[in-house]
Amino acid sequence: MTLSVNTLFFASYRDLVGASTLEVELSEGATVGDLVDELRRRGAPFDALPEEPAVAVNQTYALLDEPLGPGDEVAFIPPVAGG
Amino acid sequence: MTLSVNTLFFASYRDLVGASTLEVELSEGATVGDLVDELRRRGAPFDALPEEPAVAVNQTYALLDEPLGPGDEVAFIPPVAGG
Amino acid sequence: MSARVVHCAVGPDVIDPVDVLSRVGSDEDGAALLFVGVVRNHADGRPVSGMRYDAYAEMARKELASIAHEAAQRLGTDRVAVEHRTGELSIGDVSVAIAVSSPHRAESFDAARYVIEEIKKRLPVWKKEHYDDGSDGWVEGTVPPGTGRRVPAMPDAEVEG
Amino acid sequence: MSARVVHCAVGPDVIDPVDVLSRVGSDEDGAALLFVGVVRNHADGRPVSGMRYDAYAEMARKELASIAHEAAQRLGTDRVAVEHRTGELSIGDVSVAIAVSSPHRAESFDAARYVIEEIKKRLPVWKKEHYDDGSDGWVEGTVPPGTGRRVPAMPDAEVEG
Repeated sequence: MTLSVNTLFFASYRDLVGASTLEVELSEGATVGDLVDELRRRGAPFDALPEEPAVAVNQTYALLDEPLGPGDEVAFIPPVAGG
Repeated sequence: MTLSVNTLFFASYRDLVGASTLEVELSEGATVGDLVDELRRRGAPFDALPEEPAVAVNQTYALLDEPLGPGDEVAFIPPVAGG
Repeated sequence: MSARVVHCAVGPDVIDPVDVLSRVGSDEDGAALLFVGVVRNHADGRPVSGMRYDAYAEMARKELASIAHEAAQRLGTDRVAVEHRTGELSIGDVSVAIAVSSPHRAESFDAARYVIEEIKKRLPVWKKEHYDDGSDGWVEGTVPPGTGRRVPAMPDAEVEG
Repeated sequence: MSARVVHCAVGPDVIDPVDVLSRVGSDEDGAALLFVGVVRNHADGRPVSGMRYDAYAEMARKELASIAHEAAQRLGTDRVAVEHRTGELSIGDVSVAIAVSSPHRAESFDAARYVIEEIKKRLPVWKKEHYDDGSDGWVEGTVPPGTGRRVPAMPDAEVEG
């Protein structure tokens, strides 16, 4: 069994990855941290993402051990600079 | 020898004294404190003025031992409440 | 930095806060702050229908200029504009407007706060509240520092004999 | 007190700070404060010609609403209005406007400051500076709290065994 999540990249992470969205298949029970590890294992350019990035799941900041569900929206959030 | 100063009363002090200005004759070498003492000696309503009021001499806050000169403008300043 | 400020006034004219704000700002400034003091409909829980502001006008102008100059030193720019109104004011009328701008926000917050706190401490202005029951009373105020004593305060707690 | 706020927006529309200020205020309020963030012509000593603000728009709207609600709790009133702009901005353009009002001034200063500080810490917005030499670069930002770690922080320094 797998689950599919919709991954978003913003600002410098979008520049790095070269895409703003990416659909990723994960094993059932995967956490945000597993998603990060999966992407980094794919090599360049994903291995340049930080090991412990800030992330939001369904538009709320989340820790990396948060479990994911099918269709979750996971955003990689570079250090923010509003105002 | 005497000197004459122009004394101003504002807000609650004006209500108390019943006048906004008063010319006062003082001995040469008199200080602001001497002016306060002289007024308070005159009895009602002046004896209701505080013994150590806030004062401004020529529009600058002053201590009570500041010496006065002829024609000085001495304002009795009730507790302020701007803003 | 400059001790000039862009604008400073005390008097009976109606205050337009937007005009006061428009006097500050520069291409170098990333932050602008406007503080507006307004006559409110209550004081210490008592309904208020209006307020009269009296001032020692000539001295208040000088003192407000001093406060603004001190704020400019803290701000690091000359972009300080402040107006204080006198006379009879109604609920919602603006009694004071303070605008500042600076490259970074911390200095603007600090300087605007400084101006209003010093106004409350030092500006020779008094207000009489008009209560809903038709009575009125002077607002209890603050004794300005540096006056009202017979001798200057000792600069040090202990003096060698 | 109410957790509602009067106005909150993130988007590409031009911000009118006077309109934002006009959304707060009440007969009960003696203080109103307006903070305006503006694109300035320099960053870390380097001349800047403009700025692009990117946002995770849907999340930024929710997060700004949370910040405004938290500020309202501190303020003790629902009179909080805030707008954050996105897109390409020129020098002098307003990037953010925050207005608050309250019976007394301390709460207004505290709440306005809270909103801008939390925006800088948490709002998913990024800015790219355009330099005078034609190059550009992302502004170094702040890692939001409560994310980016594998395990939650311990609530207490010591845990009994």
